[in-house]
Amino acid sequence: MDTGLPLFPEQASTMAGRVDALYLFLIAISVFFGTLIATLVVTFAIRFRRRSRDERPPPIHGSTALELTWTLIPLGIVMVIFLWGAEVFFAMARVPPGTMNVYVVGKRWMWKTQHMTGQREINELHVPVGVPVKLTLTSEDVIHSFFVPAFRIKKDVVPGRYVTTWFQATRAGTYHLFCAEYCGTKHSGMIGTVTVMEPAAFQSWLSGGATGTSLAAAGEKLFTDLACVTCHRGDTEARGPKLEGLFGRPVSLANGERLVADEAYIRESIVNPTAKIVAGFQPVMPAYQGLVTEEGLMQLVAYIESLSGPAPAPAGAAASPSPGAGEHKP
Amino acid sequence: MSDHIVSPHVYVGVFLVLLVGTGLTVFAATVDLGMWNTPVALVIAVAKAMLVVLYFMHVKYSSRLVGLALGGAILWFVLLIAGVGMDYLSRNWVGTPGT
Amino acid sequence: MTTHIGPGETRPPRPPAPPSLTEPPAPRVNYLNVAYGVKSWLLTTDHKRIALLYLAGITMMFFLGGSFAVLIRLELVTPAGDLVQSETYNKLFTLHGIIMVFFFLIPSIPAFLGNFLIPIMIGARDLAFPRLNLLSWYIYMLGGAFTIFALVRGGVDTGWTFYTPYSTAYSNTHVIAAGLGIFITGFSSILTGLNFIVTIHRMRAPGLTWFRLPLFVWAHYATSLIFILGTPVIAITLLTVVLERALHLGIYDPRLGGDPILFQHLFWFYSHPAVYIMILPAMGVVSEVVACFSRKRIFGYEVVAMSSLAIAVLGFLVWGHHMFISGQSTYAGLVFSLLSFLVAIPSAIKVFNWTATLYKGSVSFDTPMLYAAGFIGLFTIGGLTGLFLAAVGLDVHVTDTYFVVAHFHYIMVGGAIMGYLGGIHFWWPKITGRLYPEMWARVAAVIVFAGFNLTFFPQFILGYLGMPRRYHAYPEEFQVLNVMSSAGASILGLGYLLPMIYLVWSMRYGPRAPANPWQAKGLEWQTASPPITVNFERQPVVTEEAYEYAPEENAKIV
Amino acid sequence: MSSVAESAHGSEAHPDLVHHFESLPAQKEAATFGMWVFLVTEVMFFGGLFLAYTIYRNLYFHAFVQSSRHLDLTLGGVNTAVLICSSLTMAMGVHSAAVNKRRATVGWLLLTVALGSVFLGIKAVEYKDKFDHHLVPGEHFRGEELHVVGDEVRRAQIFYSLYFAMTGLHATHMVIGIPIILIVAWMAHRGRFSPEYHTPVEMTGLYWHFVDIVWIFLFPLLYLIGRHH
Repeated sequence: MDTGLPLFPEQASTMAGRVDALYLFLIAISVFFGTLIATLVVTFAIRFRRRSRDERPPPIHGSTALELTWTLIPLGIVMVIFLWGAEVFFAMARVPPGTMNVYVVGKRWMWKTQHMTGQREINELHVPVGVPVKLTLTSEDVIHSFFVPAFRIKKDVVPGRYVTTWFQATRAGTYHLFCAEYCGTKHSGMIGTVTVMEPAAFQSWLSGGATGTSLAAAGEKLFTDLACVTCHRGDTEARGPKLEGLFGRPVSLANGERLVADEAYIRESIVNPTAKIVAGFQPVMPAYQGLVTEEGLMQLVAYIESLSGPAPAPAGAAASPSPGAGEHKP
Repeated sequence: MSDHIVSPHVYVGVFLVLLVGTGLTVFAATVDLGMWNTPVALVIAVAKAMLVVLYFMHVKYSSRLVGLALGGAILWFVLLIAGVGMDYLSRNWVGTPGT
Repeated sequence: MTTHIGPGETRPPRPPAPPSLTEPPAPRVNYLNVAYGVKSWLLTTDHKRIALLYLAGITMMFFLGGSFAVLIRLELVTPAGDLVQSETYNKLFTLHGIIMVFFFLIPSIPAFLGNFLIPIMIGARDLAFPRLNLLSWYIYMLGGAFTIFALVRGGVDTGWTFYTPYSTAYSNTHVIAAGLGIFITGFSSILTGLNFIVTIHRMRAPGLTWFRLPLFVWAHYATSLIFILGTPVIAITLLTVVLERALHLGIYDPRLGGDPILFQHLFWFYSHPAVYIMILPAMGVVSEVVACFSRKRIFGYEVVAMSSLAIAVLGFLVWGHHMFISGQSTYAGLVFSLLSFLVAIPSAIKVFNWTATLYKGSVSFDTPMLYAAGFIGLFTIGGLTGLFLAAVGLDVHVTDTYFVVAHFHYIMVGGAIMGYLGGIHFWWPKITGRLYPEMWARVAAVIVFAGFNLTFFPQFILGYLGMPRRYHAYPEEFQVLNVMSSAGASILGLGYLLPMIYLVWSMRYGPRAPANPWQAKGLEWQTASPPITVNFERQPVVTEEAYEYAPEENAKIV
Repeated sequence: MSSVAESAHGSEAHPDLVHHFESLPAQKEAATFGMWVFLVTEVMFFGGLFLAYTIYRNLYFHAFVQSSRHLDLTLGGVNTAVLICSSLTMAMGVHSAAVNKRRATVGWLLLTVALGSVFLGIKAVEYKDKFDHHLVPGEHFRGEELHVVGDEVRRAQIFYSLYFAMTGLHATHMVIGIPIILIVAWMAHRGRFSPEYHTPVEMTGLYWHFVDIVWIFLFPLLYLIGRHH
C-alpha cells in the first residue's frame, strides 16, 4: 500500500496545466472568502458576546451600499471564473488539426480501442508523446464515461451516437483510465491504462505484434462483404451517393439542409439511412442497425474517411461555424 | 371574485366558438401552408384554451392571484422547452460529433 | 376532523384530565394531550400532530439511509471490494441516495418544522387544507412502503439518478417499485407545497404583511414554489421510465433513435432545484436562529427574503450544469455555466447578511446557534466548491468524481442537516414543552461538525486526484484519504446518535419549557409550549416588524 | 405583539365553514387558489411529455407524419367535439349550483359523466385498432401500415410511445374525474350545496376543464401532422 498522502494528480497533457491553473485560482478565492467569513463570525461572536441576560442591542437596518458591494464584487469574480472556465472548455471541445485518430467503444465492462493502423486493444491505449490524439467514442450498451485524470479529460460515451474528445500527452508514463459514468455491476472494474510512449518507442510498439490490416482496410473488407458497393458505385447511375471525397465536405440534403460529412453523419447514414437523405437520392437503403457492430461501424467510417485522401482536414476545422476563439496551445 | 354569475348564453357562445375552432384546425391541417401548418394549429389551440380558461374556468372574473398561478405555469413550461430546445438546436455547432 | 368553535369558546372542550405521573399540577390541555390513542394520531388533521407523524417517518428513513452509508464507508476502507459484492455495493449507494434525497432531505424541514411552525408563525389555526395535509403524510408513507418493498425484494442498483438506458433496459433490479415509490412520494411534496402556498397567501394574521413575515416563512414559500413547479416533472420522468421498462414504450431508447440525454434534462430539471428544496428551508432556520441568538433583526431583511425567491427562480435555469460532459451541446453548456454562476450570488448575499447580523449584536452560543454557525461555515465551503463545478472547463475533470460527492454533501449534510438539527433544537421546547440537556447538545454539535469535516473534506482531494464516484473498488493510492473519510464517518454517526438519545430522554425527563425560553420574537413564542390545538387562545394581531428585539426608534442606519 | 379578543366567527357560522377560516368567501378563495396551484403542477406534469414530443417531432418529422396519418381523424375529431360538449355541460352544472338549481345541477353533472364516458369509449375503440394493426410499441410493432420501412419503423415507435403515454395520461385523468363528478352529483342530489357554498362543484369543474384543454392541444399535435400531403 502507498502510505503517502497524495494531494495533486499527475500532469500529463497539454490541458492539465490549464485546468490546474483555474483550480488553483479557485482555491485561492475559496480560501480568501472562507477565511473572511470564518474570521468575521468568530470575531463578532467574541467581540459582541452576550454580557447580560436581558441585553437588547439597538437594531441596525440594512445598508444598500453594503448589499450592492457584496452583490457586485462576487458577481465580478464569478464572471471572471466563468470566462476562464469557458475558455478552457472550448479548448477541450475544439480538436486541433493534424490529430492521430483512435476509435473507442465502451461496452460493459471494458474499453475497446482501435488505431487507424489496425492495432486493437482492450482496456489499454498506447499513444505517442507530443501528438494530439482525437478519440471518437461510442457505447454498445449504456452510458459510460472516458476519464483520464492525468490528462484532465472526461467525456460521456453515449450509445447510439458518436462523441469526440482529444488530448495531447506531454509525459511518457502509464496513467489511469476510468469509467466515470455508473454503468452497472462491474462499473469500478471498467478501468484500464493509457500508456504514453516516446515517439520512437511508439513506432516500435506499432510495428511489433500482429498488425494485420489497417482500420480502413478492415472497413473496406466489410464494405465489400455487405455489398455496399452495389449501390455506392460512384457513377452517375448509382442508387447511392458517391463516397469518394465525401468525408469532411459539405453535403446537401433532400430537405434543403446542408451539413458537413463527419463521423457521426456517416455512422447515422449506415444505421439510420433515412434520417438524412442526400439531395437527388431516394430513401431506399436498408438500415444496418444491429447488423454491424459498433467496431465494424468504426471500420466503415475509417474506410470512407480514407476515400477522401490520406490526410483529410479534420471535421472540426472544416465545419467550425464560429471564429477561432480559444486556440489550442501546444 | 369567482362568485360572479356568468350567463349561460356566454357559455353557449364560447362552446360554439370552440366547435368552430375545432373545425377550423382540422381544415387548416388539410391545406398546405408550408412551414406555417404547425404554428397555425398551435395558435388555434392556444385561442381555444384561452377561451376555456377565461370563461369556463372563470379566470376573467377571478382574483389576480389565479392569473399569477396561470402565468407562472405557462412561463415554467416555456422555460422547460426553451432550456432543452437550446441544447438540441446547438448540437455540433463546434464542429465535431458530440460537441 | 375540524373543530367548530362556538360563541364564547376560545378553545376545544377540555377532555377528562389525564392522571399525571410526573408532576403534581395537571398539565394544561395542549395539542399533545388533547387526545390519546393511535386513532387520535393517525386520523388527526392538526398540523402539529401531522408534523410529528412526519418526524417519525423521516427519522426512520434517516437512520435507514444512514446505515447504508455506514456500510459504504466500511467497504471503502480497503481498495479491494472485499466486504460486499459489487451488486450489493451498487444497491447500497443507490438506496442511500434514494432514501436520503427523497425520503429524508426533501421532506425533513418542510414537512416537519414547516408543517409545525408555518401556521403558528403567521397566526393561523391550521394550514389551509388540513385533511390534504394528512393525506400528504399517508402518501409519503405509501411511497416509502414501495421503496422499502423494492429494498426487501432485493433492492435497486441504478443510482438515485436512474440514468437511461441502464435503468430502462439493462438493470435487473426492482426499478419499477423504487420508481413508483418516488413517483408517489412526489405527490406528497406537491400537496405540501400547495398547502403552504395557499396558507401563506390567504391565512396571515391581521397586520402580518409580506415584509413582516419571518424569513423561515419566506424560505418555505420559495421552497413550495419549487415543490409545485419541479416535482411534477420528476414524477412524469420516472413514470416514463417505469412505462419504458414495463410496457416497452420507447422514449429514451437509443435503439429506436431515442435520446438518453433527454432523460437527463428532465431528471435534472427537477433534481437540481431539489437541492434548493433541501437548502432553502435550512437557510430559513438559520435566519431565525441567527436573529434570536444575536437578538437583532436580520441585516438586510428584505434582501434576504428576496434572495430566497431569487434562488428558487434562478435554480430552475441551471440544470444543465449536471450535463457538461454528457453529450449536451457545448454552447448549451456555456449558457448553463453562466446561469449557474448567477445563482451563486443570492446564496453569497445570504451568508454576508447573516454575518453582518452578528455585528453589534448580543451573541449567545446556545446549541441552535452552534448549528447555525456550523451551517454558515460548511455552506460557504459547499457553495465555493460549487464554483469549481460551475466552471465548465474545470468541471470536466471533477464531475462524476468524489469532488462532486464532497461538494453536495457539504450542501446537503453540512448545510441542510445542520439546519435541520439546529431547527429541531431551537423549537424543541415549543414542540414538546420540554428543555433538552444543553451540555450534551453542545457536545453533539461539536462532534457532528468535526466528524463531518473529517468525512467529507478528504473527498475533495480524492475527487481532484481522479477517484470516480460509485466505485466499489479503487486503486491503492486513494486508500489513505478513504480511511480518513471512513474514520470521520464513524465520528459523524456518533454525533447523530447522541441527539437521538438525549432528545428522546428529554421528552420525558427534561425540565418543562416556558412559552419563550430563548426570549425570541415571532408569533410561535407568544403561545404556550406546547401550543393548544388551535394554536392561539385568541386571534393574534401583528403590530410590529419581524424580529423587533428592540424598539425601532433606537434603530441605526449603517 | 398585541391582540384582539374576538373569537373567529359568530354564532351564525355556516356549517360548511371549517374552524380555521374566518369566513366562507375566504375559504372559497383559498380553495380556488389551491385548485389553481394544483393545475400548475398538472401543466408541468404533462409538460414533460410535451417536451419529449417537441424534441422528437423536430428530429424525426417524417416518421411522425407517417404515424400521425394512421390515426383516425374522424374519431379524433368527434372525440374533440364530445369533450368540448362535456366542458359546456360541466360549466352549466357549476352555473346551476351557483343559482341554486339542484335538479339541473345533478342533470348537467350526469350529462358530463355520460359525455366523458363516450370519449373514453371512442378512445378504447382507437386503442383496439392500434393493437389490431401492430402499432403498439414493443417487439410486435409493424411499420407496413404506416408505409415506413427500415429505421423509420423505429422512429414511428417513438411516435406511438408518445401517443400512448400522452393520450393514456389524459384518459387516466378522465377516469379519475368521472367518479369525482359522480360523488359531487350525489352531494348535489342530497342538497349539500347552496349559492354560498358549492365549492366542490366549482373545483371539479376546474379540473374537468383542464383535462379538456390538454386534449385541445393533443388533438392537433397528434392527429393533424402533415395531413395536407
